[in-house]
Amino acid sequence: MNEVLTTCPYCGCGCNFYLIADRDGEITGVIPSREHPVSQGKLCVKGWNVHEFVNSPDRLSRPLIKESGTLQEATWDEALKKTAAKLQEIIKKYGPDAVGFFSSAKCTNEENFLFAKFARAVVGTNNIDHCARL
Amino acid sequence: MYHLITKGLVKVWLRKLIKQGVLVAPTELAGGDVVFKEAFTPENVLLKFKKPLYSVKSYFLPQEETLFTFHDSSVNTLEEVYDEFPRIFFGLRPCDLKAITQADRFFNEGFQDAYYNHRRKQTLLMVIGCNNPDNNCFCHTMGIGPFYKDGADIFMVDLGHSFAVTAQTPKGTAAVEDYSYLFEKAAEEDEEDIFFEENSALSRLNFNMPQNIKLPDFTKVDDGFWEKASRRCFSCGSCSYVCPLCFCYNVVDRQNKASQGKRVRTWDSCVFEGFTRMAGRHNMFKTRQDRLKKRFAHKLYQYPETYGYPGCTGCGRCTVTCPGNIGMMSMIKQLAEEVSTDGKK
Amino acid sequence: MTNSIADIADAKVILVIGSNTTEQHPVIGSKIIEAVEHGAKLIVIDPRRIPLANFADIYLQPKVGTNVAWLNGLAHVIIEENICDHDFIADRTENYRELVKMVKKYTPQYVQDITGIPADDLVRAARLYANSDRAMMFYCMGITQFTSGTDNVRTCANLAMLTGNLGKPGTGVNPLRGQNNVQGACDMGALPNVLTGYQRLEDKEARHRFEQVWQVELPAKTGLSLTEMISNAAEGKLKCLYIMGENPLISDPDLNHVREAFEKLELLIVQDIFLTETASMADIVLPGACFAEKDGTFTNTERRVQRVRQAALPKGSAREDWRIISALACKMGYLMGYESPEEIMEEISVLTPIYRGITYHRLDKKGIQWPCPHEAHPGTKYLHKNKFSSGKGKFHAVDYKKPVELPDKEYPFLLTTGRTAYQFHTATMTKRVAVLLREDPDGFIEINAEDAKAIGVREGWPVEVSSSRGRVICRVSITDSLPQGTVFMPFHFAESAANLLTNSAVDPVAKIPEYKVCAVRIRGVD
Amino acid sequence: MAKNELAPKAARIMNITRETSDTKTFTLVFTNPADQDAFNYRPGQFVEISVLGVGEAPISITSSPSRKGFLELSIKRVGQLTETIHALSPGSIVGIRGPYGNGFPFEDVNGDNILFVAGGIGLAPLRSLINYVFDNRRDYGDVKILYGSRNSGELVFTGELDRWSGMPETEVLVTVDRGDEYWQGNVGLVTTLIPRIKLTPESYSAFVCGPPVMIPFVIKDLLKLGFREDKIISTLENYMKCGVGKCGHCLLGGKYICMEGPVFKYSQMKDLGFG
Repeated sequence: MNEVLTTCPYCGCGCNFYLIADRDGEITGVIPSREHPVSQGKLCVKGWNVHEFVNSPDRLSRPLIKESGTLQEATWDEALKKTAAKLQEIIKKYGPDAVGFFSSAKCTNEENFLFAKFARAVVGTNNIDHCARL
Repeated sequence: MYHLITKGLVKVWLRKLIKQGVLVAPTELAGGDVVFKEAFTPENVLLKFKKPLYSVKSYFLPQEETLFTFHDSSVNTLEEVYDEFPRIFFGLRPCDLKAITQADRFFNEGFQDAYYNHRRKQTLLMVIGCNNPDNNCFCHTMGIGPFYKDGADIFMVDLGHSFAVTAQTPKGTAAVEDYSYLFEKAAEEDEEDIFFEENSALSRLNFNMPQNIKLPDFTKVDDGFWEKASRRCFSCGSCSYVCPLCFCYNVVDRQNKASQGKRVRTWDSCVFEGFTRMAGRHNMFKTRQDRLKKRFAHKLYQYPETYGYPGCTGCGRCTVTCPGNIGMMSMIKQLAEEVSTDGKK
Repeated sequence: MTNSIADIADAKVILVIGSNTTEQHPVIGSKIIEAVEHGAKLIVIDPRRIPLANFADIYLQPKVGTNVAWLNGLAHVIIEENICDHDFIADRTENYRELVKMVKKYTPQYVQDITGIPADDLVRAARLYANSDRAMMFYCMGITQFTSGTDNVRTCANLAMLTGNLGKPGTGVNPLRGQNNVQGACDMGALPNVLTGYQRLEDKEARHRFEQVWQVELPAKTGLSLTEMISNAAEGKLKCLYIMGENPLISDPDLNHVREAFEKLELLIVQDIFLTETASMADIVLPGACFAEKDGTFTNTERRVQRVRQAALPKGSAREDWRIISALACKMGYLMGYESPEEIMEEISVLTPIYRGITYHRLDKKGIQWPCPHEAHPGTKYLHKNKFSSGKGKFHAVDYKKPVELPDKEYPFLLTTGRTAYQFHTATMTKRVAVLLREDPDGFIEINAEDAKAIGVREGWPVEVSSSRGRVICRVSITDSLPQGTVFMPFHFAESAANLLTNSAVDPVAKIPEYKVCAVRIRGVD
Repeated sequence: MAKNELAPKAARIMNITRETSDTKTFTLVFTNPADQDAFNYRPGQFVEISVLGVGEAPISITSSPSRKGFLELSIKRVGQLTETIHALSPGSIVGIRGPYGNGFPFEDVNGDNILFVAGGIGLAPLRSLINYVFDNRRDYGDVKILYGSRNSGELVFTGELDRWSGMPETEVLVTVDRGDEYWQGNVGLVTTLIPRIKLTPESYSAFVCGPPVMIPFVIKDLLKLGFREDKIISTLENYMKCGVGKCGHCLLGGKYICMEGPVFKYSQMKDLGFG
């Protein structure tokens, strides 16, 4: 068993808990952190059961590309190449402001930073927002 | 009869015992929290520690436990999964111990639960008398007390410089006798010290709650009491999750895209509305009030009828986790108060 | 939040507006209950009689969408009764006279007529809040999700400034963030008008610093907001959307409109951990990693930057989102050679004054609350200590405006939307947790018993709810927490998506949609 | 090979009878003959039926133990699991474990006249006992069967109802809550049938099964008629999960209904806080 201290992915309280990873590396449970300044040993029911969605069989595990109307599994190389090529094509044809980005309040700061950097520095648009208001 | 082992030698002893199984002992995690953690060396084991937020329940009834696996939904491929790891539990408190011995009864009376029994089969229970109860502790009112030791393989008392150790089962005796060179005999004054430690712990507990506290007749507690209490309930399940004596579970099947499936049982709680909801939404415990009443009735009234003692060890963990501050200790006090107000009426 | 969660224990008065705290921020709700137990006074103002109202000394039930009216009313009473903090107003604020002029007409009786809040109750609440030197205000989407959202927020701030309940422990204006890292996404400049740490795009110096570090010229023109992007897509002006970890096909207002807009796109890229309703529409789906499978940081509602730590590997060939973005940038010819999130955080601190002193090493167990301007700074427990970051605090004199769509003959009920205790946002995660799905398995509409009788439906019966934009079928749940004429629906459930009904009209400044008010009609179905 | 009782055993669906638009009766035989031989049950007991990967649910046995070699379950489509089971065809394998629960105390009513009152799918567990009684006809007195459902389309075992009404010393009355053009029989709740039967309550035992809303009304009427509290036998419809008294879902008044119930005399039900 390995217990990893981390921050809850649900609401903005920012409770901390330990995720319990078993010998196979699968996450099987949660231990609230009593020493954490916000949660102090408490968690809501969502936090208590947070490990379950992580292991859901519905999790995406391969890139998908739509081919004649249906999403087909693809390799990363195919998916990234295609994404890059299509993005470049649209930028070339319509300009960078024809591209928009929805960033995520579920992703980390680092990822939001990179996503914004991608929009601004790589594509060249300020069309970036996230669901702060939703 | 007690033997003494100096604190410096405890880890030497544990290092020997580890050869018989994984050590589960109080350990500090990265965030400063103490938990009963599995270890293959005794290096990080704490000899003095705050009560972990989890009891060792999760080693006997884990938050998620696979009952069996199967492939392609086929009953013929069904394979049971048992955890038969030998484990040495070090640093259990009397409340943890009582929970285990009660679990032994619960999982074997009527139907015998093979999963529990496999986990329990190869365990060594090393209990340390509790000489530092915290503000939420009240084991003394639940028929246990800080130095309760029934069912422990080995019972120990922290005497500062060393531990007084007594073996109570053949397994425990072997664990001491095999390494007798680590121990010396306890002197009479050591026994005095044990007595003294127990009494100071008890007086500390009496400060939390008087030992002779009386619960009112359950049928006389009116619904208003439960209604008021239920307003504070978030129906989050925290109380059940941390309770060493809550064994209710849910059963769910999981299957991945490759059709490999497993049936798991997971912790559940009687405070959830869905716990008793039937198809068609019929529910005998629809309101929070109904559920809270049922929970406390079971632990404080029906449990004693069935088992002769309450369904609570007085560990106080629910007081820490309940977001509505409905801890068992405060509920017992409030219930007790119902008696006195009743009396006035 | 201007203040910290730990401050709740210090507050003498707690004012909770438009936040179902015990269900949506349970751990904060728990601390409020604890504070009340220790003697703090609680005022709850919410159109739904939420569970926290049981603990309130004063509970006010305004009509939905009348926030500015009663907030101005509170200001009116505070000024009229002269229970404001004159020193604070004189030293720290500006535009007070404008406010006085504006709230003049918001007498308790006038407010009662608009909001339904009994005049006496309004006066009592104003006194309780104003007479305390430690009054802490919390609000949530019940303030912001209106076409008047910005006005609501500003009038909330007015109250705190009027009474000097700002810039010290146990006070403040404390919006509760609905998602774990809304705060962080804003901090990181995932917004159309600012760079990290709210550095404005127009700020040439700031922009220049980014250009230096990023080695590229940056666009200066403010971008489109989320709702604008959707309408631009519908108009065919926006050709491509790259969506990371969001599910607008459940979360956005007027879903039929959103779907039409997405259908017009030439390219829809979705990066997510599940095949969400949105991802199913995508041309390319990139599988990301969830919180448990990566390192990084989240910033909570009290500005606490905290570590996220990897406890498991991403599923199959899925990748951490930062790796995906880096790889894609490289394919596009821009080198992002990050080796770890820690390295990204180093760049963030260099570029972001409020994060300058933040390093992974310092975050360790308990995180740091920004602003944290240098490596020795302990972080900031509460903002605006001696002055506002922008100098003086400005009172905003705003007038009450009605919501855009109110009930009429055809659509006689006012629908307000929100969340339940057991599902989260678009339920992508929570519907895959057995106990949560069991507690809240399907969509429902909460209706007052009298209304239910009038419609001819009972507990559990199915009804059709429709607005001028769409219709859904869901189950009736009878409640006494709503007044007649107002109904409530959670928006989590794809099968009965409340956002098929909601109005996409937005606040002119914050661009936030009016999720909290639209007009619907309800009829029983077999 | 399964070692412990929580692991279901394989049973093959031999036959499927469609009772109503949402209820089907499944005939099952364990694939391992030894399992079939070892499977002994009482009327009123239930099994846990599994479709691995979907889940498990308790279903009362509707066949009578007096007819050996198979097992019948009537299953109403109410959720994901039952929907999956409904989609299965003969030959499919499901998992079965059990039997569980106490079953009806048919020995205690030996020699009594018997009144059966059923509502909707509640006839399924009673059918087990009814056929048991007919198969041991000499041990029991007169039999009266009252059965009601919401509408004529929801009546189950209609063929058998006809057969039963042709049995000696037996009266069968059927009603529906809401009549329609296809229905020419009684209309009204099942309680409206009670005054229409002639019986001497002191010589009768009553077995009552049906939806939770029905049971208290029927019991009330029977008590009014003069039935003894310990001669009214019903099932407590509480949510059950594991069947072995461990998971806690069915706990009521400190008792695990799946072990000590679900069949109780009314005199016992009262103590559990029912009615």
